[in-house]
Amino acid sequence: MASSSPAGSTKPPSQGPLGLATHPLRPSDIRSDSVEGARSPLDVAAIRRDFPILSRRVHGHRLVYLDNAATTQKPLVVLERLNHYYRSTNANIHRGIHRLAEEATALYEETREHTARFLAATDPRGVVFTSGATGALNLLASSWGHWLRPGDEILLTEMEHHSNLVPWFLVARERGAQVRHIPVTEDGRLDLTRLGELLTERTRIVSLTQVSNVLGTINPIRAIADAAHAVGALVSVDAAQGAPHHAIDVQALGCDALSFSAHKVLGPTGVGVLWVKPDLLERMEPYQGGGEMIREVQMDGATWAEIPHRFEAGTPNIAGVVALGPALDYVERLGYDAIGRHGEAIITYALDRLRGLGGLRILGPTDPTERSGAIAFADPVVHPHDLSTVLDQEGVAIRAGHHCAQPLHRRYGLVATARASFYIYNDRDDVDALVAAIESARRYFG
Amino acid sequence: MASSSPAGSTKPPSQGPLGLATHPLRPSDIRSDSVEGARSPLDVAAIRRDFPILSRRVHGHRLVYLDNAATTQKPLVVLERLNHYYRSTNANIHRGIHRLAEEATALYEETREHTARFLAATDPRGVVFTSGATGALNLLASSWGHWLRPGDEILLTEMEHHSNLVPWFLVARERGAQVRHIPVTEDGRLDLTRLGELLTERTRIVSLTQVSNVLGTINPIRAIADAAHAVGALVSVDAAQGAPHHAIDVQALGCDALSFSAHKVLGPTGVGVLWVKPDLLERMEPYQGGGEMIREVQMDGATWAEIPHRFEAGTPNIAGVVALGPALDYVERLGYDAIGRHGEAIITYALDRLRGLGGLRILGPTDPTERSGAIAFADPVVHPHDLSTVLDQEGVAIRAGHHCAQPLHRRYGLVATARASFYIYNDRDDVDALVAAIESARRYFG
Amino acid sequence: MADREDRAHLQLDDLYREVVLDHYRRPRGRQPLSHPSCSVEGFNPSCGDQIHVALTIDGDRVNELQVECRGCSISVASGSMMAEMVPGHDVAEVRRLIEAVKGMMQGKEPDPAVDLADLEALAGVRKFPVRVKCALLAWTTLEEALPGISGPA
Amino acid sequence: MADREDRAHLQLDDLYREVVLDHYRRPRGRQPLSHPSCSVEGFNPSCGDQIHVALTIDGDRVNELQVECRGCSISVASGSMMAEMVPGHDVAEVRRLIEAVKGMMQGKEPDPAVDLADLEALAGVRKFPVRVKCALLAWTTLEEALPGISGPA
Ligand SMILES: Cc1ncc(COP(=O)(O)O)c(C=O)c1O
Ligand SMILES: Cc1ncc(COP(=O)(O)O)c(C=O)c1O
Ligand code: FES
Ligand code: FES
Repeated sequence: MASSSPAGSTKPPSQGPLGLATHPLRPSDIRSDSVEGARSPLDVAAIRRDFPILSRRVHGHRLVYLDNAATTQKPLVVLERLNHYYRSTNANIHRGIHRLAEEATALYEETREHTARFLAATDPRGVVFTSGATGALNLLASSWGHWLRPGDEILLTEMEHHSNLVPWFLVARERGAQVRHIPVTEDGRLDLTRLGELLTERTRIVSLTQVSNVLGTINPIRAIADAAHAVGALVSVDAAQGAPHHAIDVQALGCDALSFSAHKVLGPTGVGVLWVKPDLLERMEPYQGGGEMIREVQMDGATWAEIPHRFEAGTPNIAGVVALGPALDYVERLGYDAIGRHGEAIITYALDRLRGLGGLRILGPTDPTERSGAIAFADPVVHPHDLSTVLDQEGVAIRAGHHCAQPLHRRYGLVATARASFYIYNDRDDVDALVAAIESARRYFG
Repeated sequence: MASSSPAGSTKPPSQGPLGLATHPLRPSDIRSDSVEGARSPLDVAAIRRDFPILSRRVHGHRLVYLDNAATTQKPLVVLERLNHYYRSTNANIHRGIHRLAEEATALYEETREHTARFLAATDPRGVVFTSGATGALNLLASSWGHWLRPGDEILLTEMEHHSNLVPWFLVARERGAQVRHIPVTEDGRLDLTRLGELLTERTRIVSLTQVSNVLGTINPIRAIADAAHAVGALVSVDAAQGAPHHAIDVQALGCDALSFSAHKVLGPTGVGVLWVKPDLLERMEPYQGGGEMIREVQMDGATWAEIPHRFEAGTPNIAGVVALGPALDYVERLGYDAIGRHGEAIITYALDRLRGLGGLRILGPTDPTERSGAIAFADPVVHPHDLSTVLDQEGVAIRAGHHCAQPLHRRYGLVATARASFYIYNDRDDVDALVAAIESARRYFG
Repeated sequence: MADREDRAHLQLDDLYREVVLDHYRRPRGRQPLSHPSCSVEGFNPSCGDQIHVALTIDGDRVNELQVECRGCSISVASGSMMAEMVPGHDVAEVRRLIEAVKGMMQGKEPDPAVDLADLEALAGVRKFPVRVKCALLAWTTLEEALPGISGPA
Repeated sequence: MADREDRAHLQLDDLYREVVLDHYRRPRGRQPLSHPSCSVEGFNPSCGDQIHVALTIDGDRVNELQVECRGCSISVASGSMMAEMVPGHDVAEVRRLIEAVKGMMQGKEPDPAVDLADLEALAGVRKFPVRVKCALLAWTTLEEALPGISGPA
């Protein structure tokens, strides 16, 4: 808790044996006036009370959780829904004609409708529940892959997460298609000057991230989707990092498919969402075979069920899907407007303070309004993994590594970065704790 | 609650307006001496107290949950682990160097070791966590499918669940392979007299269920696996229905791969286990691409991580996997010996009482020691769906339909059956309630 | 769910009205037609049940109807009522009736111009959503068998 | 987890002993060899870091060793210690040393015949399981570079 340490101070108020700040949690640290105060569009103190894990202590410190791009914490309402579901409703869905199964089916299908509304999709039949964003992207790549011929091209970007790269590599290899990439500029934006030459009549699929999990860059999806459609390509948006921070409107984005993970939007692990335009989904080959996705099974073949069930083979993560409902409720209740302004304020403040440290290489756009969620950086002396180990000792949880974006790191001549990523329960105190801990680490290794 | 109605009584003690028994729950119904009493190898009354949902009321009746082959209920320890995980540990695994991520990784990997012990497997690297048994079987079919050539054969059985049929149909179609089936006999056993002619040097894969989800039949896996290995085929066991009832020892079964679903063994939804012999898994092509399953990603290709991570792309269902631990603990604490004897006692009693009704067509082996878990039956007058609707009104939850085994139903000239399936918290009272409710339904439709 | 706990209690008589059970026990319209103009097989994918519908058309009118349903009491009763009601009506009227049955299952306001007769007894099926497909099986199959599918339906 | 809460508190000095930091700040053995007998690239897949190890062998003995590590402080320090300790020893001794380092990371009883010298300072890495691979990166890479891989290693 370095919140009482004035910005720029070179010595933290107290030091442990290693020169690391080791302040006990003081009650004032969780007073709402110390956390962004009246200027925040979110009542962060109230929000924090909804997240039991945030009162946990780590190595004797308050937990400063800045690993939200990896997974977000869960509000009580989500835990309560999970618990209540298993205590009162748990049953397998769809084919049951008993009370529990009817209730479970209703809850599951209500969440599908809720998710459709959340995406501003008009038809819930376009919503397929998967095991995660990775599962969604693999389903999509495999199914769209059936339409690829040798020489066809798939256009990705240099800033994609491995989950939006490797599935396409696998189908490209299988179908003899080529993978191409929109490069990124030095300041972490897509180099759209190259779009004209990259998008050709060979381009069948364009798949790109809405928000980079490393750079934080918010991509201009609509413009790219329009250009892709102009050459007849299908457009998939990886909204794993977008959904937590931005209201999603699949019509406005102009995409054909969109994926995200529940666990990055306050929901449980093991649930993903794949939205596909229903008339397109209707024409897609099934991905996995099994229970519930068939119409009729013969001894050596089968016909497929209607969408979206055709794409949900076997028993889905019923409890997880049901608990996605209150997670979406929670963000909708706060409102994406307030979430966005809070996010921008904290990114602005964090960029400022990190720049103030001097010497850090900070990736991504310099303008905070062009980015959201994550800030990745590299210190010339302290290796990201050492940094994160030292930060952890002060209760500050960040992530170090390539963040499943090796090609992007290679682009910048880096193997790894440290990444701090923020969400609705983070505030300036958290940023101050981060900065103070980096200062300690620098003194330690310098 | 028809437990006070003597077996064979033609008139239930009280009737609702439709002639259906509508007894309120009396406290005596949950006294342990009324539930199997001293003769049961399990203390069912104590077990029932561990399952909060069992005290739920349905349509004014005690819940008599007999849909365990679809999904089992969850003991408190599982719900508590889920809750505690999210309240104190929740983080993404493997690449984090902060405290929460280390703890989450340790819990996740401890569950992998636990699962390996549960299967009597020597090496935890053979355990892959998936989204469910269906996900496991699709992974396996897709990956083994890479080794198939036109003309190769996959041998299944006529009693398989769609999840162990359709994935093989999909790869067979793609690779030009043939699917063949071991037929079932009139009394619901595999017709092994046909094995010699079905297993040839063209047979590359044999995949079959340990226990049928409709017939309850326990298959002689070891003998079939030995015969399959003798012609050089790989052997996959679908233990979705086996794992809840029988101790699994992958060495003793002699299989190369084995799958099951957590949610059918007291665990959460959204988690499956695929075990594969590590040296075989090592040689298998990855299934899904994404985070964590790679070693290095280039701009147009990738190399794969070590097993088992190569097969766990993206963020897995971390909380779900962690909560599988206490579910396995729970069954191990009861012991498969006691679970097996309890199961056999209840199947024996249920077969007896259902036969006593007269006129029901009961599928599967007549000898209760040859079967476990489920009893499927058809009434000549009352359609299974009507039966299950009527039973539901008395709080008795069974399932009606083809139970994702259409080829098997077709084999018996049926479209659908009613299925009651039992687990550790069921007792004779539950069977009595089932039988009394069937009697009501017959009077009603007769 | 607690609020839902008793909602459906004793709704069974809404589902299985006496007239429904009567049609189930003695389904009408089973006798095969000697010269059907058209015959169609229907399939309820949610349970696997099947129905066979055949009819003779004379000009614009449905003269004879055969219905053979292998399904639950609701599907059998609904098909039996259909066999009783449809013959003698012209195709446009039958279409209106089909729409009225669908509307009833969706809880829509009834069309005052359509007499549902025994079909009223199926209104309670609405409260059992998984059974709605059962009640509609015969009717959606008939719809496919009618000529001039390009009409307003 | 509550019982774990404070277990690792202040373990940092176990990880980053002064001697480790010293090797990190001034890594030994970076100078390239003019005529290496063998050189190998190592890779830590869990972080992407890389190491280059080159050596000259004279008969049965490792004469010179070059280590260039692009990695965290643990991997750099471990490689630097290796560069300091290995030259002048014969291959069998080096193999024993590699086994001793691996054993230390697995918490095995130390082999009394092997002098770990500065390497003792890496013992604390054991308590940080994700960093064990860092400490071993140089050693597993060296192992690949040694001749006669078919030995008891
Ligand atoms: C941009 C992006 N895409 C996809 C994913 C994959 O999500 P998951 O691991 O939940 O499947 C992530 C998560 O790290 C991500 O950041
Ligand atoms: C024999 C058998 N195999 C596979 C499955 C598929 O399991 P899941 O739906 O959990 O993927 C089931 C579940 O119904 C089953 O009974
Ligand atoms: S259950 Fe099949 S038609 Fe009603
Ligand atoms: S973090 Fe890469 S070698 Fe230590």
